[in-house]
Amino acid sequence: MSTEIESRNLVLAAALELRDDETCFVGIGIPSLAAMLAKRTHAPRAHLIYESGGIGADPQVPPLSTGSPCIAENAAMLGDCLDVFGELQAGRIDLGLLSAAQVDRFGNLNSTVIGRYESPRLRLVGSGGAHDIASLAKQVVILMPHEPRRFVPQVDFITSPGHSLAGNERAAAGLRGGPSALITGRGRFTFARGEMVLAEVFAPFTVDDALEGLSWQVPVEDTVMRRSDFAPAAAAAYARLDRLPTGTG
Amino acid sequence: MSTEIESRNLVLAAALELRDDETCFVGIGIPSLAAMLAKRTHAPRAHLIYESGGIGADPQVPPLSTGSPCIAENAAMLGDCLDVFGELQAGRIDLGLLSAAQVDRFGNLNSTVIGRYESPRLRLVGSGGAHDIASLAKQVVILMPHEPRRFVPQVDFITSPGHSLAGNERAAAGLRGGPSALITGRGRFTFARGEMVLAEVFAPFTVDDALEGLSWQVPVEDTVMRRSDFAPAAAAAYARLDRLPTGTG
Amino acid sequence: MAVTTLSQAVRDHVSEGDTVFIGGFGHCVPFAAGHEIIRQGKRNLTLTRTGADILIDQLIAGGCVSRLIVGYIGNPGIGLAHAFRRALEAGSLMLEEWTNFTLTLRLHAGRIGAPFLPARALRAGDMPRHIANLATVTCPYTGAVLTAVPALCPDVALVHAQRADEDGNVQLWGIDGDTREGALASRKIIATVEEIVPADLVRRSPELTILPAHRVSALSVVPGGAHPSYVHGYYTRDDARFAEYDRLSRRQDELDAFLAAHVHGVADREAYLGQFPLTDLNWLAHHRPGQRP
Amino acid sequence: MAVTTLSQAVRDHVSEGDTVFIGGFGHCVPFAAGHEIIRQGKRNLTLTRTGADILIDQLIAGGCVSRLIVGYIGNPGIGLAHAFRRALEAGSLMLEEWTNFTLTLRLHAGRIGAPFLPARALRAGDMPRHIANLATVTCPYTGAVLTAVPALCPDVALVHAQRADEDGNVQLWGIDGDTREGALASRKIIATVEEIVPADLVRRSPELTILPAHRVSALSVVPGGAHPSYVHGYYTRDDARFAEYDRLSRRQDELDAFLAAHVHGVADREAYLGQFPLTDLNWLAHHRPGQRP
Repeated sequence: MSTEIESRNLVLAAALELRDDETCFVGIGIPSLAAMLAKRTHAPRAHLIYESGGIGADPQVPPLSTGSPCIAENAAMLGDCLDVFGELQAGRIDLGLLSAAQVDRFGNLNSTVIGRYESPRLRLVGSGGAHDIASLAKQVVILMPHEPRRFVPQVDFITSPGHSLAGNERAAAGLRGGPSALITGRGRFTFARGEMVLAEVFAPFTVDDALEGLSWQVPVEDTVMRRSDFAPAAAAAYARLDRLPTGTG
Repeated sequence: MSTEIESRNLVLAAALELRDDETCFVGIGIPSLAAMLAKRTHAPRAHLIYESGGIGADPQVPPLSTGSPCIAENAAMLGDCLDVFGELQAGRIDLGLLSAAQVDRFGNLNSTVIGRYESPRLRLVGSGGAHDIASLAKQVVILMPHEPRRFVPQVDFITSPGHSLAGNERAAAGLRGGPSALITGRGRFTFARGEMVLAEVFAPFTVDDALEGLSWQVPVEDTVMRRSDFAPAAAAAYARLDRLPTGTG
Repeated sequence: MAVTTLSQAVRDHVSEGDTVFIGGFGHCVPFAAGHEIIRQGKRNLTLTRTGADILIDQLIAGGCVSRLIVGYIGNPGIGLAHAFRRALEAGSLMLEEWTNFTLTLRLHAGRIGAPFLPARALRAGDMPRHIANLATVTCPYTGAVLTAVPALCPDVALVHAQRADEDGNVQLWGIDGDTREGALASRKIIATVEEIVPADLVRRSPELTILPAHRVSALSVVPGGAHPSYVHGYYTRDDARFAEYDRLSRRQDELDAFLAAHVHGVADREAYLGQFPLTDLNWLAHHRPGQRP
Repeated sequence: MAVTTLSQAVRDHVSEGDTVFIGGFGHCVPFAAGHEIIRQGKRNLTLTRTGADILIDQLIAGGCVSRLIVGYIGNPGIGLAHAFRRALEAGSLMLEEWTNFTLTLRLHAGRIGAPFLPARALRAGDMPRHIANLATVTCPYTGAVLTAVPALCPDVALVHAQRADEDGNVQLWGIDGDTREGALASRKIIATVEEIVPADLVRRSPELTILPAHRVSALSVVPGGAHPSYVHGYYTRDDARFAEYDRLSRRQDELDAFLAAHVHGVADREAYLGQFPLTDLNWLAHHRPGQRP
């Protein structure tokens, strides 16, 4: 289980991945919280896009569904799935924020099945737009609570393709950037060489905490940055966000 | 030059080609007049579709452009070009009404060029949606004033494909029905065997009138029907239509 | 197009073995029409939509479904679709799984009459391997290899929307998702609406019309027809029911009891609403029924 | 996105040799932006849209155009485009000619990031033979042979619309035609609008937004910017000007005089409107500026 401090770190650190004026394809849950926080702090003109067709969305409560009233109520534009996935395919989405049930060292994500596809131990929800975002956004950031069972050497099923050992496989298949970072409540990992590497830890967590329980030997940058805290304004905005009812508004 | 009686016959006869509840892709000029007349008489629930995206249109004056105010003002739905051409490609348009500068015995239409394409004697407006309608509507009706120079053994340029000698060429290219009739102010021709055949004349015109000046030997049905007049209600509706200002409303 | 009861519309236009597109992307989910299908015991249906939520789970629990073509199925923001999960794990349900983008393109192809459309997705990972006979196509101009996404033309679509005129022109505003694409790709459309309004009101805001009359096979007036999802401007989402469904659907017997009480146990939506009164109608004035131009 | 003058927007975003999409399908034709291009003497442009009308004829007469990619060019309902016709007959203009459907698909492909789209048109007649390197593609599922329509991504689009907010979200209602497809297929968009309205007004009717702020490169407020075409809810079509243009454009010297007086001879649209005052604002109340929700 993720502690309260870890939840806070995860959302605050994830928000920093959005830059102002950029377009971000946002999912439900932690991705929405991070995007809402970014808009309330350093990226007020970030363009939030939901797969339901909400463009320039500005939800006032964390939505339960990409089709929730709070996505529609305050959007700058309401298109449809084809509009927003069309923008994605055309290469006009700067950032995708994704979560999943499992992630592996290459940033491959599984949201389809635990166990074998043909004989599932636990059948999950499937791709939704995750595969599309992982394939076609200019850049993807993965948001995961630090729960070691989610971090596996090899995912049971690659729903959303990450990197692979042969570095040009994505490009050969016509895919764009892929995962640039993975954020937990304890630290930030990068994929500079196509593989997950610990680059930063969030106080009070140490390098050992950030790697605790992970089932493979995760590489660590020579110099791991240590973030002592987030900007006070961002922390305050997070506190306000955290008191909002989760729901559809 | 077409006389007043010919103009009236052409519009009244063309209107009869629309059936109630059917979908009709309508162009500007005589096609719009015919469609407006049909909606005011025997086909009040005909669904008029304009290439600008007007669906279930019900113009109150004859429009000058498919994008005119009177197309938008009273439409049941405003989509866009892709919506209406998509319906056309999907085979959901029952009837297309077309005019052109030239027509030949197979119902091929030319709205592109008089003379050679590379060295035009007179350059015309081009296809617009005419080629698409001629290819993809379930059925096409051609509306032409009786002006002999427009009727040629072979059009200078096939903008909108009609039939051809080899009867299955259209189907082999994936095209739908093609021209079923051609209407002038003097008579109605059919294409039952892929070639223009005179089937009906409109009083006071005779078979000879209907064929007058045509530059090839147009076949004539064994029994040519003779329409002595149109329904009084339709004639009255035409008279009202004829007094409307032509314009965009 | 005929204005009729929902019961008649489903009887006339949904046949066993049909492929049924379920409209509503979170918004305007056609729960009333789906429940009527369960009540009438239609069997062996293939259901399709991109993001499938608990209505489709209920249709599975109701024994109506033999096959799904979806991009996602769950209880959004809450968890899994438990009847789906049990049926799949038991092997009693066939699943054809796409992504939300590629399934949108399949419907788009059907709508615009293209037999396939090219896509840059489904080019890597494990998903393409699990779609039978998935083909690629090479762009003749760029040489790029793309996924060829085949057209999908459902037999019938269920759509719930704010309003229609008596001719059958249906207007929907707020979130659309894949509703319009999926409905217009379908051969027939059963539309339910909150209300019928005069034709001149529709013709004053034709931009809001998503289904033209000539594409609608049957139209029924079913207020509250989207509960527990919502209708923009009419009533909001009943989040608590989705959370409750997560709990009750974990056990087959509790889910059976839910269907017995709230689907089989009611004659129609009016009786259903007696059990789940719509309390939240506190929308802004501009979104009130009839106030929309 | 920058709110700026139209003169600055054209200076910043239209370069010699660009491919320029001209928005407006009869409705909201961006005459003010087109005239500014003529005034600034931009050369060697490729212009594109499906149904091209007299604004494109004027840009040809103004010496700006070396190439057209269109489905139609004329003076709708009236006759031919005379400057176009003369230029083509003189061999001083390159023409790439599609149908309105297939050109719409080219823009649609560009908008949704597909390198090509399959079409059932351009399969017979003389048109396909006159499009250089036109390829076919075979559907891998049905075996059908289709025309492969290549994506078209113009460098910059000119769009006129009713209104925008200060962020640059542009709203258009009434006839769209290929305006949204063409603009969103383009790398940059120059938008002119009748008025800027508060963001909360836009966000209360997000269904009317056709261009989101992040796609708009420059936004200018240019009332009357579509005359002699029209802006639904603001002013109606000035049919007489189209008829007059048919007459005056038949002779090059008269057309030159027209451009000298009404394009080169005015500094901006305000000065132009001094010559052609908009008199017809008699629209229904629900279509008045600002009354649209």
